Amino acid sequence: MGKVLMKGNEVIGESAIKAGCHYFFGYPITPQSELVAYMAKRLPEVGGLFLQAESEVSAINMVYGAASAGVRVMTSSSSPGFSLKQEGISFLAAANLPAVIVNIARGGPGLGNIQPAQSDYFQVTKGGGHGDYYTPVLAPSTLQEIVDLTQEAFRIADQYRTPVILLGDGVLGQMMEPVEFKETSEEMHLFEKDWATTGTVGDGPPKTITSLDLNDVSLEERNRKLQEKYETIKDQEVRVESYKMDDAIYGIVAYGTVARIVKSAVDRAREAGMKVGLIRPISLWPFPSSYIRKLSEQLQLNKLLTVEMSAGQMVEDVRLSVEGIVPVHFYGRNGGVIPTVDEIYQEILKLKYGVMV
Amino acid sequence: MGKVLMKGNEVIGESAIKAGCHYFFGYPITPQSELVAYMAKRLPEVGGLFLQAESEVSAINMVYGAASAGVRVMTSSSSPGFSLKQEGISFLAAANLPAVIVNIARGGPGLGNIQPAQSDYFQVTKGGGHGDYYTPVLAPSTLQEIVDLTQEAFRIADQYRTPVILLGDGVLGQMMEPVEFKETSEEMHLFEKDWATTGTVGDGPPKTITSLDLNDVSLEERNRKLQEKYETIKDQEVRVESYKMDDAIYGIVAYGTVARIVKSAVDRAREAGMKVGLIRPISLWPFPSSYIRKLSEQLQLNKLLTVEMSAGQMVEDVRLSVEGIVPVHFYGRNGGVIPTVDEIYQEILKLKYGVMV
Amino acid sequence: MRVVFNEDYCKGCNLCVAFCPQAIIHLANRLNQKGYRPAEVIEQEKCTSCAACARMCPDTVITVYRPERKKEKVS
Amino acid sequence: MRVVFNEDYCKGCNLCVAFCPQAIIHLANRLNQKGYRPAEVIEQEKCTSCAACARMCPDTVITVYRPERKKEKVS
Amino acid sequence: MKAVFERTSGLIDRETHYCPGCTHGIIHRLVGEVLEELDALEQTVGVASVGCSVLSYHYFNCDMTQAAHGRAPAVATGLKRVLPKERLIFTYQGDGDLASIGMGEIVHAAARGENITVIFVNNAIYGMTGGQMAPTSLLGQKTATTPEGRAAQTQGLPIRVSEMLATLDGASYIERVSTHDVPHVIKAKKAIKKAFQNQKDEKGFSMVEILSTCPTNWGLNPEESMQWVKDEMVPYYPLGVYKDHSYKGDGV
Amino acid sequence: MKAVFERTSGLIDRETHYCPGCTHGIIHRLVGEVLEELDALEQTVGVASVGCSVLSYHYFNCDMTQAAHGRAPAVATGLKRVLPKERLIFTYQGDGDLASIGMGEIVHAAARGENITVIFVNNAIYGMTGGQMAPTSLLGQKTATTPEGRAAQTQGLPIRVSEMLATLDGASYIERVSTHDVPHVIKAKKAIKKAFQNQKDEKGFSMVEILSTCPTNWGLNPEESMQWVKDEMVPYYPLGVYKDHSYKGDGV
Amino acid sequence: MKEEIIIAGFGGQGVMSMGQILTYAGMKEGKEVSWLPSYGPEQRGGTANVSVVISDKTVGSPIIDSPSTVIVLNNPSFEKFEPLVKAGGKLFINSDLVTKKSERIDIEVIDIKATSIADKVGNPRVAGSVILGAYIEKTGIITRDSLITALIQVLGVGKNHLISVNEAAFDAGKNILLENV
Amino acid sequence: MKEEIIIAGFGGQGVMSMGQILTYAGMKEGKEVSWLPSYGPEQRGGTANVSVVISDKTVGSPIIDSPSTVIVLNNPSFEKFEPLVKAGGKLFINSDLVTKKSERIDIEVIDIKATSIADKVGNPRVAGSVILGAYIEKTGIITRDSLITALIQVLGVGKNHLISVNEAAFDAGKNILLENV
Ligand SMILES: Cc1ncc(C[n+]2csc(CCOP(=O)(O)OP(=O)(O)O)c2C)c(N)n1
Ligand SMILES: Cc1ncc(C[n+]2csc(CCOP(=O)(O)OP(=O)(O)O)c2C)c(N)n1
Ligand code: SF4
Ligand code: SF4
Ligand code: SF4
Ligand code: SF4
Ligand code: SF4
Ligand code: SF4
Ligand SMILES: [Mg+2]
Ligand SMILES: [Mg+2]
Repeated sequence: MGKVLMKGNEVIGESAIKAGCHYFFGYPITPQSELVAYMAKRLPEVGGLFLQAESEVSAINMVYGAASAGVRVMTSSSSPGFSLKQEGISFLAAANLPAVIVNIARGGPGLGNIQPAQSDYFQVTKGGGHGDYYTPVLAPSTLQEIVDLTQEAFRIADQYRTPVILLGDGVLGQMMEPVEFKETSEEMHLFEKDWATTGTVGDGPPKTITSLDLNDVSLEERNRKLQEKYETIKDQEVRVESYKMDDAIYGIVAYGTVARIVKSAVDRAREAGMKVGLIRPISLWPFPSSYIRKLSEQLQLNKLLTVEMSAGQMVEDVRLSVEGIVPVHFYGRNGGVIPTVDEIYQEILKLKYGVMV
Repeated sequence: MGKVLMKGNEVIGESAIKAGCHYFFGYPITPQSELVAYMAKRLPEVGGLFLQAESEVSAINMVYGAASAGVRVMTSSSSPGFSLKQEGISFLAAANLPAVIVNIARGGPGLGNIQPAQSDYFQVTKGGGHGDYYTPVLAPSTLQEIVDLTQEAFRIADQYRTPVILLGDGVLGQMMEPVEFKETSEEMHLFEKDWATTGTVGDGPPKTITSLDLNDVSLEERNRKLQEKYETIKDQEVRVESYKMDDAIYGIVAYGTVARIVKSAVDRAREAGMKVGLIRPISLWPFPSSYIRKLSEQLQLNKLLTVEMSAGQMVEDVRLSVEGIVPVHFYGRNGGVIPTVDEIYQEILKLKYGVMV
Repeated sequence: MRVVFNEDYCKGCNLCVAFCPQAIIHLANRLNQKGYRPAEVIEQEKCTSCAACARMCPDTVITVYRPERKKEKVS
Repeated sequence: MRVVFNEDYCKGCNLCVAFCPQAIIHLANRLNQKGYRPAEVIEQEKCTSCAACARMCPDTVITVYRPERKKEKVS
Repeated sequence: MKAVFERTSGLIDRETHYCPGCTHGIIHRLVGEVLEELDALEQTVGVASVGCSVLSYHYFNCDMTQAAHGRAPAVATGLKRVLPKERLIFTYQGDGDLASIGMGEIVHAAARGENITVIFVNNAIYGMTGGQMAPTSLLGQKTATTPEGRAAQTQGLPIRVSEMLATLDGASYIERVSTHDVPHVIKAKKAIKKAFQNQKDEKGFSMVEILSTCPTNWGLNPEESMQWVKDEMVPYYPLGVYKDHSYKGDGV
Repeated sequence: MKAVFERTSGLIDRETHYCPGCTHGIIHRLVGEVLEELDALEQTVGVASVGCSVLSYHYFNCDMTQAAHGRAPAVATGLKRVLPKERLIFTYQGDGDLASIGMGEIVHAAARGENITVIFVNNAIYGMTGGQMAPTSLLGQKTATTPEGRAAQTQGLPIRVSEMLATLDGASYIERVSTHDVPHVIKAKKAIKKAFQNQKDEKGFSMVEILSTCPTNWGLNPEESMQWVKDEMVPYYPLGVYKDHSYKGDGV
Repeated sequence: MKEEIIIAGFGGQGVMSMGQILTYAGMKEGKEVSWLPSYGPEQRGGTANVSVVISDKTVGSPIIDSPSTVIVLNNPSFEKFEPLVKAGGKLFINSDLVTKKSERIDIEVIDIKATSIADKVGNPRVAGSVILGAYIEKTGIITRDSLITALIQVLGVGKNHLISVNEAAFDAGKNILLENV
Repeated sequence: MKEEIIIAGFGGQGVMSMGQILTYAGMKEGKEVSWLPSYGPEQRGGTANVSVVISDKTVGSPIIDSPSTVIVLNNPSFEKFEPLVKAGGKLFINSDLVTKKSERIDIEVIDIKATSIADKVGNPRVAGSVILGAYIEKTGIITRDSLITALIQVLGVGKNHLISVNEAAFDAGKNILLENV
């Protein structure tokens, strides 16, 4: 397959279809509407189904139903709409149902605006809904990476029976870049879904999918299993890219769109002779904590700088990773403002010349 | 006023009324239903209004409307219902509207059960909704403290124009204990609400309450102001109790119901000659980070143990506070199981005799 | 026996009692394992097998039988 | 002038043009500050002050006047 | 002796957690019997809602999924749209679940003509949470949240869900029945059967609203409760067929 | 010369962000005029919803609160229940906002007989987000999410909101009007006036559904759009009064 | 002085009110008290229990791990709570309803045919009060007067016709204990 | 080689498609490219701009701080983007629509009466293509062939009757530049 030029939102859609996801339930919201429109057009062509739900709440619960039936299914939204899905996501997690949920985040809080932002980090990584659960969160930084990570999102969802979040922002959703798709994935058939409620026809006693457990002891047992699963995911599914970190004295931590900008800033700083590199978490949960800690324990690493389009969210995970071994600085922009290469370059200079941020 | 014996949920209601809150919009859910029932009975008696909303989503938006009109107003729910309020809370925070929201948390995730839990910590302290916002969170541990903190919640809400969360659990909500109410508060009249949309009658040009700002630069400016406000709150509104920490070698961090149990365990350990104490965060956000850090920097403090009815949530804030200065251990129960005095005592022994948790 | 009660499921709600056209169902004076006074019929022969009781029982306690008619056997 | 256009608000949507019973409104050939061709009436005298245009204008561009009737002045 | 009335295989042989005399039990039985009679148990996936019937997955002898409060129609939609069309999907919902928090979901499922069967148990109260007002609570009815009785001025008027949904073109079959005596129980079963048959025939959205009791929260004994349904509920919620027409024709 | 038609003081003197020819502008004007004529601007608090009219707080010359998507009736309820009863509260909502995500809120506001005025702008599409299907989109209508046209089999049938809400006892006044030509615009204004007068008279929930255009997303010019309203929308959404009766009597 | 009491039985047996009466009575006497209910999934029927703490010092945990006293009104409650009574503690049993027997020798077991006794004083439903009467007689934790005041409070105006029969039940409970001694 | 281009104007002036054509053309030539739109709050009308990067190396940030080329089609866009052009960069102006003049001396300003020219070749709406023609002539960043291929792709089957007039516009743009030189 050759390269094609597509919008990020559309790339998500096509990748999902290629991953065997033929069902999509969604509700329009900027800046992810192109994904909904794409699915509306493409899914019938592949014999799948697109359904516009009456709300985000409904959409996530339709996903719950479809996931109960054992199919690969997706929904997507943007920040305020994502908040409305929190109850449903907690239910999916509790009921061990696989699904992929896209959040193309925008400026908040409240209605905010439709510019790109990364201020939903807490909401997606700490389990914005109630109860002890996590969802794996994948944060691509290029459209080509969307292709890979969308497929991975479905694999992780099925393998661990968990909802998985694909986190982007308005830039990634609406930009175009050449991408190359893989052949349709066959791997989905590896996951047998004998737990699905598809009717008992010829396969034994009735099955039940529920997250209710009125007994505290058995609910604790359920939670223990959930936590065990999360430990396995933490063990197996960490993804991180590191760029020019080998001899770095300063490390910048950034993900998604911001990581691209940081890369340019790192290049510029390298040209100016500064030993600086980029650590790009790709899985935001599980967070690459031990990776970052290991780097920080290396003698030459001196300072970390976290750059986000937020008031400072991922930086907490960075601090938790290094526990004071190296100082962690923060630079953030907000409300849809995208940090420029130059701003970040200035921040790198500050790291070097000791101006505290 | 003498002491009366009441259920925790009812104490919240009566305290709110005494704090001048005459409006309540809610939706029933166990284990907070007594609060809703109490308000339904009492508010008409004081000339106020109780309205049962059609859902939690509706309830929080009715609160948004009432808060827009400048009155003291409250809603309450429990975990799954609280998740549904996240969009609305983000809107309240973004629009700078004061309101008090009660979460009497229960076992999760999903439908879970109706036993007490503390697994909504992330959801309430990290801004479970979208965008960069925080809500002050107060976590009482006795019914008498509910009286004080409910009043404080309204004060903080009005003073900073922010939604405030009162976090409890099924034990606090449903237990009875003697409480003494203060006289009706007059302090609410200190807060002039000239921003309220009450009709312009005789007071100038139209006012607008909104959280929308399509321009990135001005939305960033809004966010900057919000963050500034949060800094002031962090500065002014930290609350923490410390119990037998003066000479403690081991510190246990716990809040709410669990803190009571820990107190008994601390007493038992003290009787056995162990130098152990309790640090009880009362404001979960702002978290008493510098307080805990200061204690940790004292030479004699050796280890911290966080005990929660969760798989480990507040423990992250404890770790962020001490940044590796002292090791932070964790003990948690889950799904509505309440840790016993004996269990915690055993954990204290482990701290002392070096068995790692 | 025309009506048979799965006594352990009975919650003593009295609905079968109220709806039996023959008024032959009563709550027994003992308690079942759940702590309820279970329904019972002493005068089974008065039962018409109308199944009103079974239809109104919320707990599927009741099975109703009808004696096979002689005629049928003959034919 | 019977009809006056607040030209800067006009978006050249053509609705006034379409609904004027006298067919005297046209879009001008210049662009206003927003980049639209604004509506205008040359033959003001043909206007009946019926206000159809104003009622159909989504952008409250139009004010309509009616010459005070002689009669009234006399009375 | 021939059994003229036996426990249906549509229900799992197990005690229920319902209060003594609660008609949820009767309605469970009717659904179980219908599924058995239609030989549909293996083809059926039920959706339990949040209310006293939340545990209904313990009772129905078919695959069951438990939905969040109010969202059963959305969950059912998800199931129906991805499973083979022979599968029968039903929701079992209380009035708080369906008519309060879940109003958006039920209206839209009906408008979409979603080919599912909805068993709507209207007992004019929130049973599970301890007797709060439902959108269907009657004027004057005392509940935990209307201690002085529901008043039109404050709480508005009870919603007649069947009448409302019947205005939607997408809805195919809507009937209101009751469980307060034997003839009505028999009628209720017929309606339930039709609502499932409709789904088999792909006629679209079918709902049976069933007037039901809540002795516990009404503060009445089971017999009095039956009488209350008859005397108070039926007059405000007239029984009958509100819609019986499929825009999809007789099967598609 | 005497001005026979002037800009109303009910609107702030400011350009709007609406597309050329969009009838949101006409409806704004009507609401502004009515509030001016009722001398109610100082007494009024409006609730802006999420849709193209989200910025309507820039235009109405009265206090305004901006609600989350679909929740305007709940926000209005909050305002109405705590403010002095002379205050007039209205919501201004699109069809996506009111009839899709906000269905629960509008049904319950109506059932409660909430004494507010709802201006419901039905343009059969989601304008703001770029032309997706609304619950009111017509069969066959092509939208961003129904590229082949809305099909009953998949997307179900358009919801006639006025007819549906009229079945609720709590609703006092419901009328559907249009803006596609001068006489209809005049009628629309009358209906809006009545809906506010009703609130003054404390008659309870009043809603005016106004058929409106979206030239941009319909892919038609403004004139063609007016024609489309007349030819396509009016037949499916018949104009008229659907409810005019207050259970609260003539004022309370 | 600290009493940690668990009362357990079927829902509807008055378990919660028994706990409330004790709690009120303790409060009236200036003691620190707490009351904590626990319900099963059933709305009616099913099991329920209540934990009451009466103490001279501030009540730490209202949750009781090892009760000093347990009162059981049905078999499932016996099974659940009998093992928890702390050594030296007391177990009160309504032996009309509980058929199980305790084999523990480190606790004091008090069997009372409370329902029969209650029936005799006029109402089988006041069996709980019979046990409460015995309980205060045994432990002396609160006075009969406080118990009566608390009873009146808990019954409320609506049910004050039930005061005297409960009073009689208290005394019957007290007496049966004295007889047994 | 790296070109960072911002094209800005009113919505509806074809800004987005102009960007797409360049992006496609770059891709066809094997370059690394990115395209990023930005809209104002209005659905129709209002301002819009697009950022296009064409480069030999992987595109880092698709967001452009200091463009090497800016193309402006209305006054507000001129005001916003003229100051951003990087020193030594180029500013293309449709001087039929933009009345402002640049006073910068560190950049190259190319004024083109694109609408008039487009009108002449047959359709005033292809003004954008006139400027694109001039742009590739000026920068040589992509060939005319690639531009045409891209144009065909972007127009799609529905609008391929517009190919020739756009082609003519490209050439007119190229020529006007040659003339001016
Ligand atoms: C999101 C959410 N809100 C509230 C609840 C609490 N809740 C559980 S059941 C119920 C109402 C049940 O009433 P109904 O649907 O009428 O069923 P019934 O018990 O009467 O059969 C409520 C409010 C919940 N579980 N989840
Ligand atoms: C919770 C949430 N979901 C989705 C959106 C995105 N959104 C904004 S406006 C809109 C639809 C607007 O359509 P309508 O109400 O018909 O108004 P119109 O623009 O047609 O006037 C949507 C879905 C949002 N802002 N918030
Ligand atoms: S079958 Fe009929 S007659 Fe026999 S016991 Fe039951 S109700 Fe009575
Ligand atoms: S109706 Fe059923 S549960 Fe009720 S008493 Fe009769 S047999 Fe028992
Ligand atoms: S007032 Fe009437 S006649 Fe005059 S311009 Fe307007 S529409 Fe035409
Ligand atoms: S209707 Fe109004 S906006 Fe449209 S062209 Fe006429 S004056 Fe201009
Ligand atoms: S609470 Fe009411 S509805 Fe629920 S089981 Fe009991 S009687 Fe039935
Ligand atoms: S998008 Fe449609 S509804 Fe929105 S302003 Fe434009 S024409 Fe009006
Ligand atoms: Mg109910
Ligand atoms: Mg619309």
